[in-house]
Amino acid sequence: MGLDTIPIRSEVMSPPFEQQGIVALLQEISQLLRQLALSDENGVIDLRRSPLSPAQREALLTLLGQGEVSAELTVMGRSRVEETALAGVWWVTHYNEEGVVVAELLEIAPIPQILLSVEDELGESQDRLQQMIDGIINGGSVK
Amino acid sequence: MKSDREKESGAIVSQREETVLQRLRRQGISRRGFLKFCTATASMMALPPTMAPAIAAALGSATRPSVIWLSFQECTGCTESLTRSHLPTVESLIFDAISLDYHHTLQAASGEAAERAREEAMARYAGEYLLLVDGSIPYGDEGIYSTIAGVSNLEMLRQGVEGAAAVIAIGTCSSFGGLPMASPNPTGAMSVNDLMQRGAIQRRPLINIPGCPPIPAVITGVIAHYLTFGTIPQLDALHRPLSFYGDTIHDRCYRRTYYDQGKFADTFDDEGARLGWCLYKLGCRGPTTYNSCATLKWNGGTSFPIQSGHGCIGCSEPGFWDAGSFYEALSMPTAAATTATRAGVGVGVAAGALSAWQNLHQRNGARTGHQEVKLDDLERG
Amino acid sequence: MEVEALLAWARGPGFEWALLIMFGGITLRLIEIATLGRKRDLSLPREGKGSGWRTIVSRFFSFPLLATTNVITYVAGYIFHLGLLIIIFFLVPHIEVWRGVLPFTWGGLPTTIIDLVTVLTMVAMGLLLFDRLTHPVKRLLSTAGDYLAWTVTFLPLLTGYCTYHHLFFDYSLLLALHILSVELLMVVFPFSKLIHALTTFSSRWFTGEQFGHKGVTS
Amino acid sequence: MSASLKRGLQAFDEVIDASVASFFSSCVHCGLCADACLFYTETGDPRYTPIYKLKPLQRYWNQHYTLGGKIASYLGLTTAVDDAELAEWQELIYNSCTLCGRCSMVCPVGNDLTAMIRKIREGMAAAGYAPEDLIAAAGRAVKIGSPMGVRLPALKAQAAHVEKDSGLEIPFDREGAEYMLLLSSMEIMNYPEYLEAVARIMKQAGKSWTLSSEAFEATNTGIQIGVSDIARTLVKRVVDAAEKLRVKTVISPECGHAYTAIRWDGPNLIGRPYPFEVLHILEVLEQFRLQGVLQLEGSESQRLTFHDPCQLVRRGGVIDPPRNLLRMVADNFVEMGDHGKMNWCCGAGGGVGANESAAELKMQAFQRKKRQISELGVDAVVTACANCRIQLEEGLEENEMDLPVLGLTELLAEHLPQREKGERG
Repeated sequence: MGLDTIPIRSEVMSPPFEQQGIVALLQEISQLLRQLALSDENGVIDLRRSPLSPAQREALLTLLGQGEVSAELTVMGRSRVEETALAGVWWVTHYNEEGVVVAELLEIAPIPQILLSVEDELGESQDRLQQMIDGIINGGSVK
Repeated sequence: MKSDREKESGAIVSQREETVLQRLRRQGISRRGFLKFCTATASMMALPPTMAPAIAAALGSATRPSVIWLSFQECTGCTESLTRSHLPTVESLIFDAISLDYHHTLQAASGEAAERAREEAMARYAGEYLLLVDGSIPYGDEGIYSTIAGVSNLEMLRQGVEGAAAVIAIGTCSSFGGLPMASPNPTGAMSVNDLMQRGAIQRRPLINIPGCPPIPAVITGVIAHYLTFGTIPQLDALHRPLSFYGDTIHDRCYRRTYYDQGKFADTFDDEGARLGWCLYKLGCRGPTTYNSCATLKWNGGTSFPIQSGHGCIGCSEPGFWDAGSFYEALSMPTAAATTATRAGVGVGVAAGALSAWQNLHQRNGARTGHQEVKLDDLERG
Repeated sequence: MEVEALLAWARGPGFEWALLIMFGGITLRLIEIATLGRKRDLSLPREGKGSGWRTIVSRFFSFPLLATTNVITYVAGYIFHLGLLIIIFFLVPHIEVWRGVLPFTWGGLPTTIIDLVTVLTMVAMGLLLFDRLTHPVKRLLSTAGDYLAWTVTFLPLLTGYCTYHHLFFDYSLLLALHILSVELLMVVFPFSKLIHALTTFSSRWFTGEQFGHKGVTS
Repeated sequence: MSASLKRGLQAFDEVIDASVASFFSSCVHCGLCADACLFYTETGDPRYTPIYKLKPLQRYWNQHYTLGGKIASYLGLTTAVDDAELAEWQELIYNSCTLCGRCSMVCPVGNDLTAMIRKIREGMAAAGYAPEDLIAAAGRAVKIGSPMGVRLPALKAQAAHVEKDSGLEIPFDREGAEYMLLLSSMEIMNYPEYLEAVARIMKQAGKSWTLSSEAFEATNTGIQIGVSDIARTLVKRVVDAAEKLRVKTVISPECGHAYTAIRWDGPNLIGRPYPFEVLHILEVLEQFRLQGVLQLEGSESQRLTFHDPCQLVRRGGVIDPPRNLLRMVADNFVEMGDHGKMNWCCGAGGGVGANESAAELKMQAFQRKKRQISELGVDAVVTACANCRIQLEEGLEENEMDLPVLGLTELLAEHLPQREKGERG
């Protein structure tokens, strides 16, 4: 007997019903976008703290749509950053090394924090690059 | 954790002086990795996501505290819950960030060596270590019902609490008594808080993390909070961290809309059950149960009981074993209604017969003793 | 811990005591009434125009009979009685209570509708209380028993409403208070004017039979 | 033995039965009975609320016939019914209640309040708190045979007068007659036309009838004052006379309470059913109409309305006959508001009319009827109760409304074919 023979199915909710549940969330996004425009302050919404049903989550994904940018990070497991059809609204999903979601966020920012390179790292990069250059000048190849 | 198990006591010191960030960096974790870790931690701790930088800053400087874990009348389910969480996870990183100096299930050492390790840690970090307790403590008959290395649970707890900076009761048994305390409670089992209240052990800041078992992320979340801020989180009247136990399952349940619409499953295999309607009628304890199952979920965020079609049994609430059937609606009385009603009718018949006898005696007495009212009797004498 | 103990007591022993006292009281009161008996009417009855059974039904609709100065009593009275009926018998958690004590069950109404009905019922009861305090007739007639009956009827509505909306206290405590308030109502029921929920049927029957005997539909 | 609180309370004990217990248990103090009572609606005095008038009986019942009340009394938490309370309540129970029964029709929980007023009067009378005038009337009824003091010779004189006037025989003590006619003393004294009207109708219908020289008075002061023992004595006279004359039917006159007394209360007072039937004169006339033996001619063109006597409609069940009969002769009959079983009382029934201390209140109560009549703009008011008729006449006169008040039987008799007039029966 296969799983598909078990007569369990999810109720397909009518669009108005499932959309009702996410109106509050959409309003929060709108509020954070306004705040970003006014004060350059980034906003984050933790999707795991919002009790969304699978259908509501689907509805939210569909409503926000797919934007132009998507990025994949490999850091302590995978992370996906995807721009939604709304510029400045990013869907960020962090997975652990086993592929389990450990955080799911909507980030309202020009670019998500996790993609940015910061000053420390810039300095570090510069140092390492200088080392490379020095290595080449001082003879021998660089590993 | 393996390194913890195998380390010598000297190694404990040097590793403890490392900050959490240093330790993570040493493990090859980048700035992005650390940020991701902090974000996940904030999400797990139910903190606003904007707190991630604060967590990063705090963990950057925090050192690993010593943790002693004592197990009493328990089933090891709490430990299982923790260790079965997906390794390596963000939670496990938190666990990496502490120095677990005694846990008689997890440690390699056994027998007197193990007990010595506990005593050494207690002496060395007196007043600083975190004491984690799972299982309830038998209090009846001077606690003879459970001993470890000849020391009663009660005595071991008393010693452990003395030097603890704070106590975390893991699971329903240590938080509220749990199964061992269920009626008729033959061992006189008590929770840590009960013992503190009656002065059997000293009072220390106490955090209860009830659940049978508790959600692993909650255990690590509370520890992370302690590591991050050096304080215990905000608690409710039952010493539960508000960030995890602030809402009922019912409040955060994705099936709540069905409750409000009056759509309920009547049996576990009817149309309503298949459509995923509210399980209230099937005994769901969601409305009276304060926990995070509906948001944090179980098995790495896969699901939680209600999502898999079974009502909440309220395992993280006090006295849940004795609160009536798990399969009768919360509003349904646990009373023996028929017996009480019959008894009531019986009492009513007896009292009614007595009262009625007196009534009839008075009324019929007046009727038979009636003296004809004549004209002259209408004027007052 | 106390809250859970209170809830457990309310659902268990408390409910048992309330049932015992309520049914004991009802039995007592009905026996006291019934045993007094009534003399048979020896006059030749008129061919039937009305009867007790008919009056039991017809007095539910006494509204149109009077051009009344007492609008509040009629309108709020109907709303409050109907509201109580709907809330007690059609809120799903309440149906579960009935299922616990009756051998059969029935369907409920959406909770949001019950919520609205509860608000209406409470408003109606508020009006009735106001009327009782201000209308000269009702003020004169009112005794402590009337205010007691009002209070024990209102409390379950209020605590039920708070329980649903999680107002003031946490759910367990509210649920415990709600159940306790119902138990208070149950205990007071047989020994107050609330017994009219049962005796109104016998009263109407007596009157209906008496009027019907004379050929008058009442 | 004189009246006393003890005897009054004992009378309370006697009247309490299952219906009283049920009624008092059911009362929710909603106050709706006030709306049904013209003493409240016309004065606005909340003390005239029907259930309030019953307070002493309700308290007595609660203290002695409920376990809770018994315990409360035992603990001294209640105060017993005393003389002061009954004295205070006398006015409420006798002056402001005509036993009209309207409150019993509107009570949402179905309490028969009027029946309980009748019961509480038993205790009030036994305790010595009946109005002087009613006591005096009861005295005349028992001793003389009529509350107004009408003796047989007076009736005989009236009868002779009618015989002379109409040429019809007024039969007395005729054994085996089909009908025995009862009269009210008001009819004998104030409306002798009634006797003539009945004689003429009987003649036309060809029915045998008689008066009894031993029991011609139909009214029953015992019922009004609330003394069953006296009421029984008065009913017994009629029953004895009817049985002696072996009549088939006793006709109650155009009087309200006389009808309920003899028709509905009588068998219960004497403890057995009658071997004869009791009908109100209107029921008899209705039967004649249906049998076709009541032939009338001509009709009234004036605008008429009918005032329903409470004891006939609500408390008696005689609702349709007056209408059917009136339509035989009235082209222009209009119904009053709330007619039939929900009619408003004239304000003088239940002993109020005979009670001088209620004279002022009775006229206040009449305001309701006055408004009803003036709204209709009628030329005359017809009724079928001598007591109502007097109240209507007095009330209309006091309110300067120049309207005739007619007895229905007399009105019908006026439309008997003329040729029969003057013939000897």
